[in-house]
Formats: sequence, C-alpha cells, structure tokens
Amino acid sequence: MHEFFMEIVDKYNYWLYIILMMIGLYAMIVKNNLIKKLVGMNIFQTAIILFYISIGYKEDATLPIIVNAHGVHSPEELAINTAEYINPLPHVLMLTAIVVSVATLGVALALSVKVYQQYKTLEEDEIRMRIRESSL
Amino acid sequence: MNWLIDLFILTLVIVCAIAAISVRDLLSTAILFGAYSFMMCLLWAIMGAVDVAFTEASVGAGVSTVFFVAAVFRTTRRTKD
Amino acid sequence: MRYIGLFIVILCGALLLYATQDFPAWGDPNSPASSHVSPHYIQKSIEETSVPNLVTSVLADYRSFDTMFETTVIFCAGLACLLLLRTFIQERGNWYYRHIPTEVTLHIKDARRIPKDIKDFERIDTLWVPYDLIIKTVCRICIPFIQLFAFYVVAHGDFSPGGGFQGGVIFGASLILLAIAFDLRTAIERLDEFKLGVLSALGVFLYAGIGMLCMILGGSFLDYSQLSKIFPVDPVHIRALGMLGVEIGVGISVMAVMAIIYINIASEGRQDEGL
Amino acid sequence: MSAYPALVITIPLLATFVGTGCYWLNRKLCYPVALLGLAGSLYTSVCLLIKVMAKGSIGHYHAGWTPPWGIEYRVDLLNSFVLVIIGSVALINLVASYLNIEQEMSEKSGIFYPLYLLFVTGLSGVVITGDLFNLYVLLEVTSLSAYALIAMGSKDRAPLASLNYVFIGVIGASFFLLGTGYLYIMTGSLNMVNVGALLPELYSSQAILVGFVFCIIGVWIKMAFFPLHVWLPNAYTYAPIAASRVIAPLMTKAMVYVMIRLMLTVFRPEYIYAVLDLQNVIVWLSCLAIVAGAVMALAQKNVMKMLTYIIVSEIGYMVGGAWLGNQAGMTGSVLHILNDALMTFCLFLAVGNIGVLGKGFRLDSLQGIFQKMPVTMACFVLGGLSIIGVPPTCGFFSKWYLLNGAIQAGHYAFLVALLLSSLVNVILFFRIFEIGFFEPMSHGHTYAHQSGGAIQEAPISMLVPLILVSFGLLVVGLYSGLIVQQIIVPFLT
Repeated sequence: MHEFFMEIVDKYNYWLYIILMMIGLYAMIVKNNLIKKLVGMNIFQTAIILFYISIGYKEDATLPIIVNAHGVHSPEELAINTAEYINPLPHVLMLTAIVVSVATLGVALALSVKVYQQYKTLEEDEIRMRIRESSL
Repeated sequence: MNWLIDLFILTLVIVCAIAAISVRDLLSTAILFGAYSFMMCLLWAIMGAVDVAFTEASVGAGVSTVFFVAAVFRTTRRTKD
Repeated sequence: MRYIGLFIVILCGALLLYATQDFPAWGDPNSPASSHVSPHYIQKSIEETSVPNLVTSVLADYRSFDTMFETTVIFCAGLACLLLLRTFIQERGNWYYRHIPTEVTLHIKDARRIPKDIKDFERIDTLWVPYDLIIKTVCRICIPFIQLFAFYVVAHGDFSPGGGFQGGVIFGASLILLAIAFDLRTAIERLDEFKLGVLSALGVFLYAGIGMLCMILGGSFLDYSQLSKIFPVDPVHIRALGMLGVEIGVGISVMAVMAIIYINIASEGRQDEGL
Repeated sequence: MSAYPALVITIPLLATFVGTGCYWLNRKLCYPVALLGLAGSLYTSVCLLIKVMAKGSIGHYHAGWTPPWGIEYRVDLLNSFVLVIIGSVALINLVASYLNIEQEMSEKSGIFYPLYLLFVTGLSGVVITGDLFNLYVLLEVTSLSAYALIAMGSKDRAPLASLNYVFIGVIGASFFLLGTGYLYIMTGSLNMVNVGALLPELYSSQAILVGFVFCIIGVWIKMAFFPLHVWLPNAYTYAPIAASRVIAPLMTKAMVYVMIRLMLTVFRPEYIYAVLDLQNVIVWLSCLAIVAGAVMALAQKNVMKMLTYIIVSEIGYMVGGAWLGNQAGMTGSVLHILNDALMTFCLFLAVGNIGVLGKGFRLDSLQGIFQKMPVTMACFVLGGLSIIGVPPTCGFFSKWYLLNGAIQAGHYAFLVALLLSSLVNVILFFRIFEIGFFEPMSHGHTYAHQSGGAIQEAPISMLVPLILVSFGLLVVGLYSGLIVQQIIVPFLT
C-alpha cells in the first residue's frame, strides 16, 4: 500500500490529468445544460493535452529550441545533446489537438445557438419535454 | 520553491475547472473557463512546452472564451445546474 | 443519470490510475517516448532543415501532413459555422438609426432603411449602449500593434515560439476586438464575408498547393527540398523557406476562420448586429 | 508512380478549396468541381487497387521523411479495397443527390459540396493512413464535416441530434487519442507498423492493455457498437437525405476497417487472440448488439429509423466476425464491409427516392408505394433481400463466411444471433412489402386511390444510380468468390 502511494506521489502530474479528465467527463455526461457540457468537453480535451505534455517532459532539460543556432552554417559547430532538450514531438501533436478542440468548439457552439433558436432553452430536460409535447 | 509554484497552479487549475462547471451562471462559466485555460497555459509553460502554452493562451484563454461569451450573448445566461 | 455518469467516470479514472503504475518515471530522459523517435528531431533538425525551433521544424516539416489537416479542420469548422448559421432572409424587424448632429434616435419598422449615402445618420444596434470613449480609443491604439505582433509571430516562428497558427489566431483576435469595441458592422466593413471566405480557402490552398508543387517537381507530397529546383536556394535552406510559406498559409486561413466563426455566432448568421 | 497514395487524398482536398472559392466567385462551378474531385479520387483509388493487386503494398512517405520520423501512407489490399468502396459510394451519391441538395439547401448548396468533399477526403485518409495520430486528425476532419452535414437536416430535430453526436463523438475521438498516448509513452513511436514491431516485448504491460482498451472503445463509439450506439439513430434519421446516404453506409464501415487495422497491424493477432482473453466477451457483446439492433428495428414506425437500427445490428456482425479469431470470420467481416456498404447505400437511395413524394417516411404512409414507384421499390426489394441474405445477392455470401467462422470457433451463440437477426429482417422487410404492395388504400383516401395507379417515379438522375447500385448487389454477389480469393485471402495470409 505504501509503495503504491509513493508511486502515485512520484507521478503526481499523471494523476492530475486523471482528475481533470474525470471532471470533464463527469460534466459531459451528467450536466444538463448544453454550454456546461461544452465546457466539460474542453476540460476533457485539455486534460488529455496535459497528459501528452507530461510525456514530453524531461528533468533538467530546456525548451525545444536549439540555442546559439543563429548564424551557424555547418551543423558540426553545434554539439547537441539529446538530453538537454525537451521532447518536441508531443508538443507538435498537442498543437494539432488544441486546434482540433477549438474547431469542434466553434461548430458545437454554432449548433447550440441553433438549438436555442428552435427550443428557446439550453436545458436538455426542457428540450426533451418540448420534443415530447410537439410529437403528441 | 519551484514545486511550490507548481502546486499552487495545479490547485488553481482544479479549482477553476470545478468552479466552471458548477457555477449557476453561464457568463461566469465562460469567464472561469478562460481562467482555467490561462492557468493550464502557465502549467504548460512551466513544463517547457512554450509553443503549446502560447497557443493555449491565444486560443483557450482568448478566442474560445470570446466564442463562449458570444454564444451566451445569443442564447441565455440561465442554467439550472 | 447522475449515478451512471459517476460510475463511468470512476471506472475510467480507476483504469487510468491502474495503467499509471507502469509508466516510466516522470521526467525520465531515457523513457521510450524520449529515446526512440524524438532524438532524431533534436539531433538532426538544424542539419536537415536549418530551423532551430524544433517544434516548428517537426510541425511544418517532419509531420507537415498532420498540420495540413489541422488547418483543414479549422477551415472545415469555418465552413460548418457558415453552413449552419448563415441566413439570408432579412427579418422585417425594427432598425434604429441615430441622427449624429442632434443625437436623436429614429426607430424604423418593417426593414425599411435610410439610404447609406446620407452621412448624418448611422445605424445602431438594438441593444445599443452609448459609446465608451476610453475603450474605443485604447482599442484603436492597440489593434495595429496586435496585428504587427501577429505578423512577427508568423514570421519569426522558425526561431522562437510561435508560428502560423498562433499568429493567425492573434490576428483574428484583433478583428474580434474591433468588433467588440466598436460594433460588428465596423469589423465586417473592414473584412467582409466575401474576403473572409476567399481568404480562408486561399490559406489552405496555399499549403496544399506548395505540397502539390513539390509533388509535380518529382518528390513526395510536401517535400520542400524539391523546391530548390526552381528557387536558387540550397536544398536544406529551402526547407526553412518552404515552412515559412506554409505557415503564412496557415496564418491566413486561421485568421479568416476565427473571424467567420465569431461573426456568425455573435450575429446568429445575419451579420448585421451582434456583440 | 508512387504518388498515387497522396493523390487519393489531395485531389478531393484541392477540389474542396477550389469549390469554396467558387462559392464566392461563381456558384455554378461548385457542383462540377466537386464531381471532378470525387471522380479523380475514385480513379486513383481504382488504379491503386490494380497496382497493389499486381505488385503488393505501396508506401508513400510524406515530406520525404522515412517512417517512423515522417508520416507514411501504407496502401495494401485491404486499404485500397475499402478506398474503392468509399470513392464509388461517394461519387454515385453525389450524382444521385444533386436535385435533393439544390432543393434542400438552395443558396447554401455551394457550401454543402465542399463539406461533402471534406467528409470523403477525411474518410479516405482514415482508411489510407499508416500513422496513429494522423488517423486521429483525419477522424476529426470527417466527424466535423459529418456534424455540419447532419445538422442541416430537418429543422427542428437535426441540430439537437447533431449536438448529441458531437458530445459522444468527441468522447470517442478523445479516447482514441488517449489510447494512442498510452501506446506512445510505452513505445515512443506513432507509426502503426513500427508500433506493431515494438509491442511484442511489452505484451504484459498494463499500460498497453489500457491503451488498447481506450483505442478500441473510442473506435466503437465512433462506429456505434451496441451499448454505445445512442447517437446514431437520431443523427442519421434527421440528417438531410443527401448526407445520410453517404454517412450511413461509409462512416461506420470505415470505423470497422480501423478496428480491423488496429487488430491486425498495430496490436497483431497474437496479442489480440492469445494474450488478451477477451474474445468470448466481445463476441457475446456483438451477439447482444445484433439481437438488440434487430429488436429495436422491429419497434420503429419510421422506415429511416428502422434502417438505422439495422445498421446497428450489422455492426454487430462485423465486430463479432472480426473477433471470432479464425480466418473465415475475418474474411466474412471484411467482405461484409463491402456488402453492407452497398446494401445500406441501396436501401438509403431507395428511401431517398420515396422521399420525393413528400409524404415522409412513416410506415403507414407507404401504402400503394409499389404502384407509384415500381422501379424504386424493385430496387428496395433487392436491397431488402440482400440484408436478409437471400442467395444470389451479396448479403448471403458474407453471412455464409460469418456462419462458417462461428461454427469453426464453436461459438454457437453467434450463429443463433445471426440467424435470429436474419429472421427479424425477414419480418421487417416483408412488413414493408405488405404495406406497400398488398394493403388496400384506407377508405378516407378514395381520391388517392384513384391517382394511386399513376406512376410518380423519382427523377431519372436519381433512378439510374439506384438501378446501378442494385445491379452492383447482384454482381458483387456473383463475384464474391473472386473478391475473396483475389483480395481478402491474400491480405489475411
């Protein structure tokens, strides 16, 4: 038990993203308001982005920008040590993921504006009630 | 010292996330979501992901929040939960 | 519903926590993620692409195909907003005009309007609040600098954090700021729907077009080094220039799409008045 | 030429941008550009299929970087086969739906075409790509355009149905992304073949197991596997007919393809079938899906909704077949991708033609439909027979392989579920035939009875594609032995 606990403390960044993901997923499933669900969706997506960023992190490493590269023409002049730079690949993937999340957000907001035009409410149970009324 | 800042921001992120989904006013939700994104951006900057943090600062804290505010403006602030 | 949701969420959390035990230690430079593929990027980026910002070089060169679709996603969102919200039917609503010399507000019904060329009248929003001098002045001063910064971010993306996407968003945000500080019509006058639509397609077209050009020149898709056949630059350095071209395309597209999404959501697709 | 794999994607992509430009410059050009883009894509994918059958798999390294550093498109028999299905269904539907689109969208049709193209581009990309993250991005392109296309349907219900699809779709895609992240943290690579090569040492790892679970659940959500299908019926029913006709046959099938690809290339059969002991559970789940889909279809009063539940049931066939763990089951599953795409496409085309009458899709509004639309309904009958699995049509052959697989695996529950759902399908379709053919006009509609004899067939541009597709059902049925021998068996062995 103690070992398991230490394990968790060692990797606190990993479990932080789990907490955030749970918050986001909970909001998406349980909340009744469409905009709240969208906020939950974004929290969920950022949690996954946090996970990827944590993958890329290296202890005692610097930003993924090669230092002193200005004006260097032959690569031999630069001695690059891989351990000195943070892994750039997860960052690249997550840039794409952020873009995807904002695009989804735009479409989803447009849809919720359309839903509001139709039903004059954003609460899911009220919308369901309207649908039931109109189909009777 | 570094981990203190880290811990502070981590707490703020979680607090903002919970607040954003539990406050009973959609405009506040939008603004709290902006705060959440900004805290997240700081967290990533600490982890060395400057490009991602930059994007999140402009997209998450900036444009997304504005989209939310615009949508709330066109719909309603009312929410039951 | 609440309990089902809670159950699913806790199940997911437990599953993830269970997997976490197996992860390499946090920040370990020898973890598989940091030792298999990524060292190549760190070691060879300068040599192969002459770009010191590794994120840019991976984004716009090694994985440039992903980035093209990332821009396509954004473009798709813009099209989707346009398709979903845009309405061409003018409501026979109430329009408000302000007579500028006397500050009298006219309320005109049935969608009749005062001709545009009469300068004494200006149209105001239904939910009009008196202009705030401070906000307007500050925004007027800020916006050019924001836009200049956006250009800097795009152009300097090879050497410092930033790139086409961030620059585009910042430029789009400056347009949104204009719309918020003044009103939506002012922003639309600067960049109307036609221009935004064409720009959003043009940006991605530029990206895909560069890729196609490389393919026509005999390489594979987006292989910038082929461009050195038509430009007098060596094949390594041309990669940096190719990236710049691509980033400009991304910037244009993202800028236009951000404005399209904002304008359509804020005005419910009527594009006359909004936040 | 090694450029074909890239051309499959880039031709429709460029056509999208040109088409969008045309919307602002000259609206008459939007449709021809879209048509050209899809035709080009179909042509290249047919060329690819021929080439791959002759020479084996082809790779295309984007930006000239070899995998695992760059993104690779790896085209083998399975890919090119699915690509041809996607290309032809999309092209035929665009021809068939021209009138619908122009009518339903009026001035916005110029934006509809680029989104349609983006949907097809994304779907082809999902099928052709060899990179896990690229798959996610393309999945999002596909889904975003699908959300927008679906929301343009019936004015009161479609936006809500689409919004529900957004929520569930985002959960699915994010789960897939999370699973990919788990694979990446353990292996350090994103290329499918490379991950597949690195995995055997890690088979006992929990993180790989969890990554696998999340990937598969994400894909299942996107393909509407039974307990996760809640978004599908409403979204497809209320979508505009032009969109649902392309999304319903293709989206779910492409996701089945992704599942098979994950099982065969990334995780490898030895992990799927030997290390994990999930086969029984998943085949049972798919039995449940088949039966539940059939039963729910029986409860529907709307033809469109009934068809959507049939899709849910068919998904069960394919998932179950893939997890049976023998070659016959997998063959049946892959063949069913083709057959099911064709069958659902045929049925949706026919139902779309019925929509021309403007009476809606309720079962009781179909009275006398056989007299009014003889050709459409003849094709509908053919599609129905194929879903049931009557021998000369293609539906029979894939079911035959699936049944064989079930017997070989000794999984008799799956066998029973298959037969049961065929039985339910018989009831479903014969109910429609009965209403449409035999049921006399109700007495209140004497006027309708008199005019009922007159033929009110759909326009010729909608009929010809329908006839073509229903002939396709027969042709594919007759040549399915050839398809299995030339394409599926060489791929699986």
